[in-house]
Amino acid sequence: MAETTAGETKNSRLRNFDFKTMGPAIALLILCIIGFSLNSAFLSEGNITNLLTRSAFIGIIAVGATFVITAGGIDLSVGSMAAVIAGIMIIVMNNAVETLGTGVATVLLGCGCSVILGLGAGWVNGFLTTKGKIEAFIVTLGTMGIFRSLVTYFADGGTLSLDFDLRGTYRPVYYEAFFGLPIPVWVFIIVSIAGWILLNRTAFGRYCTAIGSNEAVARYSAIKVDRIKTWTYVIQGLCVALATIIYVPRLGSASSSTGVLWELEAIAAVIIGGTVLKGGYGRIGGTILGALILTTIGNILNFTDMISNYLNGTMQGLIIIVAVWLQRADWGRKSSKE
Amino acid sequence: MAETTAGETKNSRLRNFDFKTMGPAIALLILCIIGFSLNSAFLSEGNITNLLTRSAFIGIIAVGATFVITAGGIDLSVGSMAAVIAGIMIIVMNNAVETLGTGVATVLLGCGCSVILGLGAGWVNGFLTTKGKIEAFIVTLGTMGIFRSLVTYFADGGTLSLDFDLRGTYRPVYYEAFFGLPIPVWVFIIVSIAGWILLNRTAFGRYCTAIGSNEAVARYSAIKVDRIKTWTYVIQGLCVALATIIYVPRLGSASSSTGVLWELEAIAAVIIGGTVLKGGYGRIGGTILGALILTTIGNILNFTDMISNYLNGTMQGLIIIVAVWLQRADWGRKSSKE
Amino acid sequence: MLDSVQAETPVLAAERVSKSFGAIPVLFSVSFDLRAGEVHALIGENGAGKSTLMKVLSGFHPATSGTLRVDGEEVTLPPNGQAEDMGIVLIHQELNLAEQMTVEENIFLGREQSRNGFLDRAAMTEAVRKMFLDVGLDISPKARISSLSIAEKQMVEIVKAMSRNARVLIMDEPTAVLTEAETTVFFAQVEKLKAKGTAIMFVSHKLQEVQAIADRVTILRDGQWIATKPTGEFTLDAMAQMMVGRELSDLYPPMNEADVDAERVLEIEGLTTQNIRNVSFDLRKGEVLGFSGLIGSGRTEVFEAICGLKDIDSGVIRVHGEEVRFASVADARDAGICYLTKDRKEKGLLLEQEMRPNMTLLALPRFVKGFMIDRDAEQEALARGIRRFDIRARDPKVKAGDLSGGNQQKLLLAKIMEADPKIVIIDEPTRGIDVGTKQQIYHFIAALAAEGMSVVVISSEMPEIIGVCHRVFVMRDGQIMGALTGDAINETEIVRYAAGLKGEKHHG
Amino acid sequence: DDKITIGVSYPTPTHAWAAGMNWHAEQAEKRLEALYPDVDLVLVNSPDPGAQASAIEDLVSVNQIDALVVLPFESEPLTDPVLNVKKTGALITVVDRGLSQPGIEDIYVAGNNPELGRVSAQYMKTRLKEGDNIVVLRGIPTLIDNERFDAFMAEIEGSGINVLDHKHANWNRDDGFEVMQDFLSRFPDIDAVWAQDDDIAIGVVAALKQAGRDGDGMFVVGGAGMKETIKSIMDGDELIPVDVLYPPSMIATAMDVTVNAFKSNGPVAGRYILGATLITPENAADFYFPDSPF
Ligand SMILES: Nc1ncnc2c1ncn2[C@@H]1O[C@H](COP(=O)(O)OP(=O)(O)OP(=O)(O)O)[C@@H](O)[C@H]1O
Ligand SMILES: Nc1ncnc2c1ncn2[C@@H]1O[C@H](COP(=O)(O)OP(=O)(O)OP(=O)(O)O)[C@@H](O)[C@H]1O
Ligand SMILES: [Mg+2]
Ligand SMILES: [Mg+2]
Repeated sequence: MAETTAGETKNSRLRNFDFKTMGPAIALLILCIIGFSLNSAFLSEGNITNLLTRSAFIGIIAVGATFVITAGGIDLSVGSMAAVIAGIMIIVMNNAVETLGTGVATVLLGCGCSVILGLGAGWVNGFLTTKGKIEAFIVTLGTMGIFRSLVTYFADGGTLSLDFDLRGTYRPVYYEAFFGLPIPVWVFIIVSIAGWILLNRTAFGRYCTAIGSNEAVARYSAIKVDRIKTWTYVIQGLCVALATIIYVPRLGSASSSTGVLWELEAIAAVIIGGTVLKGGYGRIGGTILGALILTTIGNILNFTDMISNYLNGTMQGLIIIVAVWLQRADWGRKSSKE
Repeated sequence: MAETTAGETKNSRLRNFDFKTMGPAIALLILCIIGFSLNSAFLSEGNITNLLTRSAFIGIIAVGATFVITAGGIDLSVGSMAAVIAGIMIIVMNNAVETLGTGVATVLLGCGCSVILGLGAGWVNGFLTTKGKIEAFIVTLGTMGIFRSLVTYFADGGTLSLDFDLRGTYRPVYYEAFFGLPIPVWVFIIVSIAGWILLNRTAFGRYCTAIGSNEAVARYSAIKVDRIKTWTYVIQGLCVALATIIYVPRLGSASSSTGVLWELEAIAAVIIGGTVLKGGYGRIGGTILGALILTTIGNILNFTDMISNYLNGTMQGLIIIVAVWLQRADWGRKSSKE
Repeated sequence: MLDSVQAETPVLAAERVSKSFGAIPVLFSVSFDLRAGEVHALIGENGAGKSTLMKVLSGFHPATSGTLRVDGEEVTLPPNGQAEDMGIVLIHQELNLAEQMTVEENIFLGREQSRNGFLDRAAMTEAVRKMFLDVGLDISPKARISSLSIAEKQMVEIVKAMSRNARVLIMDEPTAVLTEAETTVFFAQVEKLKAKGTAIMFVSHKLQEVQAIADRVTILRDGQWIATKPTGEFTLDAMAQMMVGRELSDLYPPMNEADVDAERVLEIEGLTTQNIRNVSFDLRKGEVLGFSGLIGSGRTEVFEAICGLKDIDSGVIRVHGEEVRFASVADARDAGICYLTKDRKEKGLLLEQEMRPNMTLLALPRFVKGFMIDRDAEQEALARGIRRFDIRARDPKVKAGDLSGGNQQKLLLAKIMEADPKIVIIDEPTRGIDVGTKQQIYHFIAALAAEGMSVVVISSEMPEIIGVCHRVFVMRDGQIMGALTGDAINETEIVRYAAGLKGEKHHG
Repeated sequence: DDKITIGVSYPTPTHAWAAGMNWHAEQAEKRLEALYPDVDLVLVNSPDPGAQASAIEDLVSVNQIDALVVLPFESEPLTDPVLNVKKTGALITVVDRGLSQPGIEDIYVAGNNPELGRVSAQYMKTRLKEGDNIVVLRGIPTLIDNERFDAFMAEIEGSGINVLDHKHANWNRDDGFEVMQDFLSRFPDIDAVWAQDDDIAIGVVAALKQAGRDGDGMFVVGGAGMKETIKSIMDGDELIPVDVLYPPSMIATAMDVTVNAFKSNGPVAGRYILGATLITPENAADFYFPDSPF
């Protein structure tokens, strides 16, 4: 899947590279121009805020996915993981209302619970992949099914709703702004920065890249491959937990339809951002742009009734393909020979 | 994801290898024993026939997916492709009833139409991947959305149904048996044999393996990499078309929920069968067993009400993971160092 | 014979060919010609542009300027090995086989034999078996490439190239990973091809080989053509001197006597793994210890086991007298033991990354300041490594995979030394390294030992073992056959042990 | 043996209404099996039409059912599989979505989808005047959604009320929230929202509150009869003043009728169509089941 990087000359790669880095940004810009030309309300403060806040979920999850994919893995379970974490979090908080009341303590308990579950679920994925020697695709396809069915089970097929009074306490985490930006956006920004530093400026990030490039080389270079790979899944789990913490106060509920297809969206955001699906090259900045691009596409489609509702998926698909094509194609030079 | 095959010594690989080949067969056997112990009707002729017939859809699609994956690609669009082909096929046949009547001619027209659409859709996926230089994941995620929304559009959000009289003509293709086996099973068998020969006994199969194994090596061996890769998607499209041809008479309709998640099932069948997700090693025989395993899991879960319906997904996930773990784990030798 | 050849037009010729990668020139107006029935050797320092010239001559790289002629006619060669159809075959310097596929599949890749549209596997397997018989190679055609040793892989490459019945056979360092015995077999094949009129172009850093097999020699230096002459007109020294551009003193450094009473830094007793049995030896401070033996004799496995890369069935490892068992390379590194792999492409370097991350990967914890990687320190390390090992990259941001083969090897050495090991195990230290640099590396090894470091050299090059080691162990079939010291270290003795003519299981 | 085996097949619950249905089915199973020891009810649910067809095949080949109660995922694809069951001589009860071929089912129990749309539109007309604006949030693109939507639009037609736009919110709270957010950014003047479904309505209300546009007599009409919604109607909520019933208990009704077909002497075959009642503060108490999950 990384065919574009193979067998090219250095020069073209350098030139491409700039385009690759700028590509997602340009694609996002074009989308914004389209959105604005459809309806000037697209650039209204309210809509921009909505857009950013919505991107936060997928974006935070995608930051975690960047690590997993860079290290050569894949995690299909994130959407279901978010759903089950949200579900358990709600159950725990509802039960804690009796003892802890409807104050901040209960919410903190819920958040703590979410983080622990995220770390645990990530660890399970990592453990099965590395020590169980099972392909990441299979492991996470399996846990995807497991998590999804667990939340259905807990919710009895329906919806788990947060205690009404508790919702009042927790609500601000989604709805309040802080220095003009909603809290989810702040979380997104912090996670992005932390992710960027971790991937680009620490030994851990270097190790992820090395493992994704060539596992044997990594092993011979004193990298504890299994441990690092497990960590990438744990980080992914943590990101899912954080995303869930800001998701739950939004509607105060979780059901078996929570987070459906988030895994594909997250992976798509990562790949649109320029990270290579086979591992060895990751870009957090690109991932963030990728998440924004995906959210913007959905937003734009809600802003126009020119297109039949039924064709939303067609537009989405076309835009994703074109957005990636814009950055992958060799502009300004003859295409390299097959 | 292929970490188990990397960096092992010759000896251990050979030992593993046999287990890998036998693994899926053993997993299937164990499942059958479980099924039989739950309910002896599991091994009744009727049930076995149902099972085989059901496996045919996913199995045929998975044979195509084996080529795509072996050559280092991935196709997420197959489920949606099946839906849209089924939809268009039904529209074409319904319209042809006026001119061609409700006889075999119309059905053949529909089948021809299906094959052409399958080849065309596969070619589009292949073309965008190779000439467009866009990651297969993105291309097929995009076409997945496009195909899915097209069928919704054609069906106007509802269901496209085959002309009632025509259904009578077409019905036997799914329901009739031929030498004791239902026709879909025969198609499955033929596709499997053809796929096996193509992968293991022709130059084309070798080229797929070589490309998945190392694209640069393949290119340096004067293999027309782009062309072969495109062909794998075309084969995948053809397989989807064949699966659709035997699917339509079963339910006589297509809607936006046709074929949902078939892509994951097909890929899972391929991986369970021992094909390496990163390419370079493909096994048609394993794929077929993988498809049977997946269908059997669903069948067994319909056989017992010991487990809450909501937990079906949990059982499915667990069984898939355990089935693969059984074949991947290093039996009878100490695990090689991380 | 030479005279008759000279009259013909060359089968393949390059005239004033230049090549740049982007803005970086690599070849400057080089001319080269190759005639039927001759072996034309190309020699030059690492990074001189030999591989690049060969790729230009076989169509893998388009030339930036200049003309190529086939049989005197100007041509543009097709890309990606399609020049094979014109009878021009290249063996790449870097192994170019599909790892998961079998030997037979690789040899016939791209030109499978079919009958009625189906592969004629029996015929192909049989053909491979026959080719292997010809070259005395004992590999099953059904073996997967990933299960072969590097030398075996190289032999497969050679057989693959020869099987193509080429008019022009271009071989980039085919002998770098071969032992002398295999080289002899290989040269016999070359002679046969030559007699059939094949034109052969060949790169080697082993100048004796060049002298033995080549009819003419062309020397490149820094991408410039220096000279083309019949081999007879060169002495070994002259070749080396013209390559390097300076006088070369002794290849091997003077050996200072080992201190027999020095501390034993590493003691191995009864080490047994899957492929090795009951290996015992010790290593003293300041000693250079050689490990010799035939390919696949298990030398690599001994040290991979010690460093935690292979499972150990039984045995005792003592470092500085303390019993240890390293669970991972990181543990070994922290205890001051580093192993430099011979497989730089699969296990040594991240080919898609630049030099800097490669350089510091093994010793990365040393470059962490606070929480983050200290990029300035990394840059210094890179500068240090480039200086110390004379790594020549015209562009410091080049990907490791685009470095010349010898420079990759040097980068790998630099990477290992960054970890500052007390005991360093170097597997095939000079694989693909030019004579000038070889000399530097030997002196470097001697200097390390003199500073009190202990060095293990695993090598299939006998002169190297003899030239730099204080003591030599010879392995065969997973066991140590004998130990040699002082004057006993000579080719005859080593060969006798390696071939199993002498020695029994040696303990300690 | 003379045990009466009845298979009950319906889609896997993925939203609250279906969960309510599942709950009612399970309650009915317990109740009926306790009441009649010789009756065995086998409940299976399936995630898609193909799987449901498979599950029905399995009910025949494995459980050898005497009767089938089926809530088809979709009408068309399940017509043939159910017809096959019919051929084994089993009694067929179809719930909610009719099969595409008449005469297969012996008993038909259903809600009324067009009626739901129509009743909703009629209520809109009582509250709004000419020139007022509404937006519509639809369900998952399916026949049900089309029936409801088409009937709604037909009823609104000519009233002078503007339907600004309609988007699919997939009977899902999250989608309801996001689509409504975008409607609010896009249209400065919205007087009412038809959300069609109580889950969507919850998302819509959250979006309205976030944007601070929940005042000025703006209101939302959902549908189905979720207990929380009914409760708030009882409490006189201004934002969701009414609801339109689409009872998830219809499956239990169908099971009752089917068992009765074996147990009672009188004929029970026929069609049982449940109305789409408008729930208002006046009658809300009649539809409030606090123990149901829905
Ligand atoms: N694809 C490439 N992109 C950029 N630079 C390259 C590329 N290939 C080779 N080079 C550079 O060209 C120069 C010559 O390399 P080449 O491989 O021809 O040397 P060589 O003579 O074969 O050396 P060695 O003996 O070490 O194999 C080196 O500086 C190398 O880094
Ligand atoms: N008898 C054998 N059966 C299976 N694998 C073997 C056998 N002997 C060696 N090997 C494997 O082949 C590889 C080559 O062996 P090893 O590298 O230890 O030998 P070496 O003496 O270093 O030879 P080389 O000159 O090829 O480096 C190792 O990975 C080893 O595990
Ligand atoms: Mg070279
Ligand atoms: Mg029961």
